[in-house]
Amino acid sequence: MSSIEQAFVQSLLEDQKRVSGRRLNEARKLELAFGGSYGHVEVKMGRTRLVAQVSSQVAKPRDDRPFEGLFLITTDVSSMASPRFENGRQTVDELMVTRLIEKAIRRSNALDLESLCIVAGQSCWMVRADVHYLEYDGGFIDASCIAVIAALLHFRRPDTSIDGSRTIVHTLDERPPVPLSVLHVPICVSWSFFDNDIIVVDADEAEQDLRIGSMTITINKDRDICQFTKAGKIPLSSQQIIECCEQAHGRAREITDLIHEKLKQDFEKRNRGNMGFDLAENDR
Amino acid sequence: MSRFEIYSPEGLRADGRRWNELRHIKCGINTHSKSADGSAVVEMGASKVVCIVQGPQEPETRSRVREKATLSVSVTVAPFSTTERSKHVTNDRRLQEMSANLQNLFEEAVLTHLHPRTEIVCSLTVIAQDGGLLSCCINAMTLALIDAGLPMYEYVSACSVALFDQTPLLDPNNVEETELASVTVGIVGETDKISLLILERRLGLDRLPPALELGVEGCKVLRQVMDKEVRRHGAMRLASRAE
Amino acid sequence: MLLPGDKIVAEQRLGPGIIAPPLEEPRVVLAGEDSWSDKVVFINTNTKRYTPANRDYVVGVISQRLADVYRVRLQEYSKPVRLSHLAFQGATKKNKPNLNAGDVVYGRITHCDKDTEVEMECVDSSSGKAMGFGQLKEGSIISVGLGYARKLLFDGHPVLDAIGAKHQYELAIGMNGRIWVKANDDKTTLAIRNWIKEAETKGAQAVNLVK
Amino acid sequence: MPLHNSDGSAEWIAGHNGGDTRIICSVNGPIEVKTRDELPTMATLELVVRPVVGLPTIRETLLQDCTYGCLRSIVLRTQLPRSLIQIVVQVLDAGEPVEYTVYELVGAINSSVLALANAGIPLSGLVVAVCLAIVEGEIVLNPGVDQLKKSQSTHAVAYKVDNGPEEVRFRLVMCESTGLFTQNELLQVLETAEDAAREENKKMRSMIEQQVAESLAFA
Amino acid sequence: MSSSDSENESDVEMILEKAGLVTPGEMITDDTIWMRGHGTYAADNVTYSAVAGTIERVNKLLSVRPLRGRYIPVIGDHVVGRITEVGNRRWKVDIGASQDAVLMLGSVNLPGGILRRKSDDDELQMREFLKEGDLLNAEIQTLYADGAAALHTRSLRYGKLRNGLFVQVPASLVLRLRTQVYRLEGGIEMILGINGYIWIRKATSTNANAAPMDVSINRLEQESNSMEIYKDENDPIPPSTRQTISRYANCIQALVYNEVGINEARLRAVYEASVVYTDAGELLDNTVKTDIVKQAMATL
Amino acid sequence: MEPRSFPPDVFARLAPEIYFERFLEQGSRPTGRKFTEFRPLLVQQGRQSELAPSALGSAVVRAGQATVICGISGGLTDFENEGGVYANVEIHRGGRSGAPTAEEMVLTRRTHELILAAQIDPSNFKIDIPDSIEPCRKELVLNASIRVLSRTGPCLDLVWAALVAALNDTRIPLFAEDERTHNIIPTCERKPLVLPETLVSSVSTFGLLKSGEVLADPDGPTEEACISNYVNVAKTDNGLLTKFSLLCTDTTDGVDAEKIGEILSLAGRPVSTV
Repeated sequence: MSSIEQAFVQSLLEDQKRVSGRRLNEARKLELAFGGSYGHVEVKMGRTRLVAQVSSQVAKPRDDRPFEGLFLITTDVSSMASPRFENGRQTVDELMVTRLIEKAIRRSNALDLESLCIVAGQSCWMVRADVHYLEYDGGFIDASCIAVIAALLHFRRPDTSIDGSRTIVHTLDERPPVPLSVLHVPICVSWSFFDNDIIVVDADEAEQDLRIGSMTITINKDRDICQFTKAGKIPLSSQQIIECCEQAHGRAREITDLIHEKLKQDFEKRNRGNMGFDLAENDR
Repeated sequence: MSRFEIYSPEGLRADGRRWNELRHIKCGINTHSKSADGSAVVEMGASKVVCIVQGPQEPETRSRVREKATLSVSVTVAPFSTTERSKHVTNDRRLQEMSANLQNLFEEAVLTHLHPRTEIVCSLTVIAQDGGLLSCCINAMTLALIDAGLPMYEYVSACSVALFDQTPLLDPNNVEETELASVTVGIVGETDKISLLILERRLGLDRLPPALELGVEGCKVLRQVMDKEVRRHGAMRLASRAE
Repeated sequence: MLLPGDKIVAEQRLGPGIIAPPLEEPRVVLAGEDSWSDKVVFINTNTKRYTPANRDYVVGVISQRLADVYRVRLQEYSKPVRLSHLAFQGATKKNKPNLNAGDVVYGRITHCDKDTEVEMECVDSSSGKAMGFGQLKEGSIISVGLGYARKLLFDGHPVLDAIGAKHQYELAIGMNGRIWVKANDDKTTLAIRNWIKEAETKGAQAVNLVK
Repeated sequence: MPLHNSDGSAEWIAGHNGGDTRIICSVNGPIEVKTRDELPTMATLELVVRPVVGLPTIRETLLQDCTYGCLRSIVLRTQLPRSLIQIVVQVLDAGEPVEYTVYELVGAINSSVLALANAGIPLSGLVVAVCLAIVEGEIVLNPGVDQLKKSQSTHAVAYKVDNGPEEVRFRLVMCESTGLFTQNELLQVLETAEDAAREENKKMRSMIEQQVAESLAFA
Repeated sequence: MSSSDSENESDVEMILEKAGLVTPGEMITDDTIWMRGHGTYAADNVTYSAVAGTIERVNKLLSVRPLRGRYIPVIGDHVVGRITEVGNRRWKVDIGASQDAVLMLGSVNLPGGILRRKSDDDELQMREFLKEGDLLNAEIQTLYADGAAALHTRSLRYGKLRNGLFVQVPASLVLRLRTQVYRLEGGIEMILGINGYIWIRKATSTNANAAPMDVSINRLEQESNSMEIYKDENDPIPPSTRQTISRYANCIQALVYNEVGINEARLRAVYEASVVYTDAGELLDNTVKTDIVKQAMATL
Repeated sequence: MEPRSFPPDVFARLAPEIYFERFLEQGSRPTGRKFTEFRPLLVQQGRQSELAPSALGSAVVRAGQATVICGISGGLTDFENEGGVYANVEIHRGGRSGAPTAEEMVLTRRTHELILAAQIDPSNFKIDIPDSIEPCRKELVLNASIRVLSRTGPCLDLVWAALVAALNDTRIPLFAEDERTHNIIPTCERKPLVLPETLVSSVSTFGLLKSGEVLADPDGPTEEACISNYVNVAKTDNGLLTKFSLLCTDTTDGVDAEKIGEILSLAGRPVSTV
């Protein structure tokens, strides 16, 4: 990034403007689209674009936790998102994305692991969420969190039944698939700090290269903060921190509603499909 | 451990402290004078962290030569640091994240522009873990950097606060930290403004403000304790030099 | 429209996009519009990754300052190009230009062949005058397709004239798809930036975007 | 041009009943290469295939190997010495059971050829791949998922296409046939495959032409 | 709260007041006549201390010297250093400062007299003169903008060191004196680098950089043009001299252990006090260290 | 500058193409074989030579300078229909162990696909305990560890030949239930694997020159340096094909049906068990 580009972005920020035309505390518009198979979602925030795919398979539970299923999230960024990412190694920023998603979703028990147990100690469901990054324009933490939680809500696993000591996994046609029990919907919102005490929400690639520090708040609709990460750079008063949490809560409510609405639309489309006969198309 | 035992109605915690009492703090400065430019050991209750600072020195790899001093932090945890001997070293991703957070926090406090093209290597070793690990690391690093004579704007002090329903509990030990959600607060200098805030478990938004206030107060007290320790150590050295 | 692998029969000189391997007829190697002139035939494309060619005007960012040469990066992640300290107007052994990593320069590719490092200069070596080359201060840089940049540089574009009518601004167009823009204040620079970028996809009616 | 950050990109969708295969491919290049991968006389070609579920395994390594073989026949690597061409093939929807890889292979080849053309990498021609299966003795082009499951054998066949707009020349480049089939069944498959490749080539040609026209919209 | 008993609290404060100890972030002064030196920073023209150390006011310059810290190079300092890297036409020398010092090929005495022109093959044979790991003593010629030092050895007092033992002490404990090279009894010579790097060696007149008192000029002239000054072999050293060298080394460690500044007088006094312990090894015991330093300080 | 001359093996490394052309002009190959001649394939099964006594089955295969050894060991899995043969190919690189190379992974995957194509009867891997009440859910897993001891060229054919020989040599134990601990233990009776006749008897590799010439069983550094077009054919005893993988990147006039027919007729190679 050239020094004049840095100066350009910084001077725009200093009089409350951004290259993308957004206000300082305005996040990018979220576009969400569910794919063909269950648990497939594509998230677009401005130029940032990624796909999350949730899948499940039967596996053996951990010895020290026989009553819980397994839940795995992989967030490897390939050089498709941008040549700055190497296919093999993980840079520090990618590590922070992985760690924050881990804390936001896995550590905050968004997915109830006990509901994944089939036969305690013998067999359980292993749910894995794979995030594939197609385009990088900053904001990977926020977009990944939304993508994984939306994919978990959209996913349906095959139903199982026990007969004697055998567990039968029914195919999707034999028995209607079972949704996962998602206990709450954590949403990440990231702030970026710049020189002269400038704070910006949802930075894009140029802003993320120029920023000196960042802060990420994960909160769900019922005002529970799932994780809070602010390490250094601009000090904030308690008042400012609470304000940011309120702002994050607003954004979380807005995104959670959008996800549920899109889920409803997708659910209707799916059911109208396999109802076997054409509903009277009442085009209101 | 039923919740009753953690905080009794009379306001007493499991280890007998009140809600706003820090654990006993023991700071050792210049503990490894031979092997490091600056060294410090901080014990907060049963949590103990040793910090060794080398630098400012010639950077190891060419890539770290910049207009400002490069701060490289690494945290290692001794396998005997927790009660149950951890078979595998705690996943290094959590430690890498902690090192990144420490580096961000101290880049703000250390006058790195005074030593261009050098590197400051801080290696923290966790000897014992009994809650408040990150705050113990921060305090140890502050003392070690001061001992190394590195120019800093201010002390960086940190402490953690757990939340038992509405009442915040200052400087939780391991038991309180596993049962309750706890937040780590880091302050640079004597302001009320928070530089570092790390929360890793679910906590209601409305229960955060009291925790922040108590955290800020705790940090201020800790700053005094550290300052007194630095002065006491300084006085002792000057006294021996003066003879 | 021609695609890679297509045959082409031409007496003219073969420009970019067409290769004549020994003992074989000329082949098209890029997907684009074949454009014929009396002297040369070439395939016109608007791709993004720039490979240096001789006497191209380029806007580059200095990535490294060595003892006697700068390393200039024409595009992110591309191989850097050599720019000698003396390749500036009036530069002598004693008073050299004082540029650092991150500064932007406008210059011309002087020496470029497949097997050695590409060289560029910020002075017209024949006349010794700067001809607009040298360091570009302030302003901002946008990335556009190479075909679009070529058109802006050689044939101009209605959107440039439209902007010129309303605002006073400076422009440096690089064949490597980098365009440097500078107006009196940042707000206008930002607006001009967006108009030029929009014009690449909007075609003719981009002009009425300009306010 | 679905991806903005890459120098060239393409999305390939094969709609066949029972779910479609969606593959997106990005090409970055020619960019700076790390000294240890640098080749003195030609460009280093780095190809990665990433599955939609889980981390790349040896299943994807075989896909990479076959796709790399096809691309080696068209990419003029000597035109860009000491540089790197980085191709990432990301499967968005496999559209086939996990034990079959035929659609992902065909998709990987077609999407990377489109992406290379889009990126302006010099090519000596195009490669067109088609997917066939023998179901109950008959040859089926673009078999559906249940046809795949019932098939005796599956075939992924790729042809190099060059020699320009009129008399286009098709040369067999790759054939990966698995299952149980007789010799003349194989020969018949190759025949059908060539006609299918002609159709597919027309489709790919129009896709590229339309994309180039869009990119030259400023003219 | 940390329970440091209260009665020694007051005398701690008393020492602090006298010594003027400040800690980071502490306000020193807010009138702007003072110029700010090392260890201080300013925020809207109030001067704060950036390190824990003692305030020093030298006419208009106000600075804070940290209790411990790396050596800060000053022009003219006589330092001992170790070669860390051989670059093009220069050596990198570790002198215990925050950055390695630079020793240019041009500022080094080469065999064949002081005035010889530097030729290309000198550049090729740099490792013949000084290579990684070699110890040398030199003088700080200039300081670069970022604080790194440039050394020179263009005098017969400086050059490659041999026939002795290297001891490293914190730079703050080495007092700044008129000369840094002493001849001590028992045929021993010591170079006390200001940067805390000390070289104790057998005193012989043939040392190119011996103390100048007893060496005639023409001998120096003839001496310096042979490769003599860069040879790597030690001269034979009798066991008794080795014993004395290690005794001196232990005396230095004793002073360091008691945090006592090192100068010629104190060193001689501690050496005399240590003679009562027949074996130099006994000096390693901490109580012995404190004892001999106490006795030595009593005699001064 | 008078012309320099090199001993043949140095010349072969310096300019493999020219060295190779000299042989082709005389219609022979550096290894002395004719164009369509395979290296003789010697197979030695573990049973006679006590090659690997503790393995359930083992075999050594030699062709020219190349040697491949395969050992089969058993294991149990408690998931349904996961029993079967799983192969892993390693190429001996002078003792340097490290992450598997791309060639090893491709060989492993191709071998795995050949095993699936062979459709070995899954009942081999079911475990029936003589007098137990409910059917045993565990299944038998055969891990085939294939190690290419010396590699002189493409070696999928040798790897497959070694695996087939080892499978023929395998004797799997019958199982019984231990009353006290109730787990399944192998008894000492053994029974051979029931292998289908569709089990492929041979994989043959062909090289295709730019000029279109077909070379059977390419081997040796020179041929590997010059040949970039390969065809692998897996043919069963009764003439059916289970695998046909072709890669022709630079042939002047392409590969037509007639050329493929010629290759298919050549496929299938005699195996002489020692």
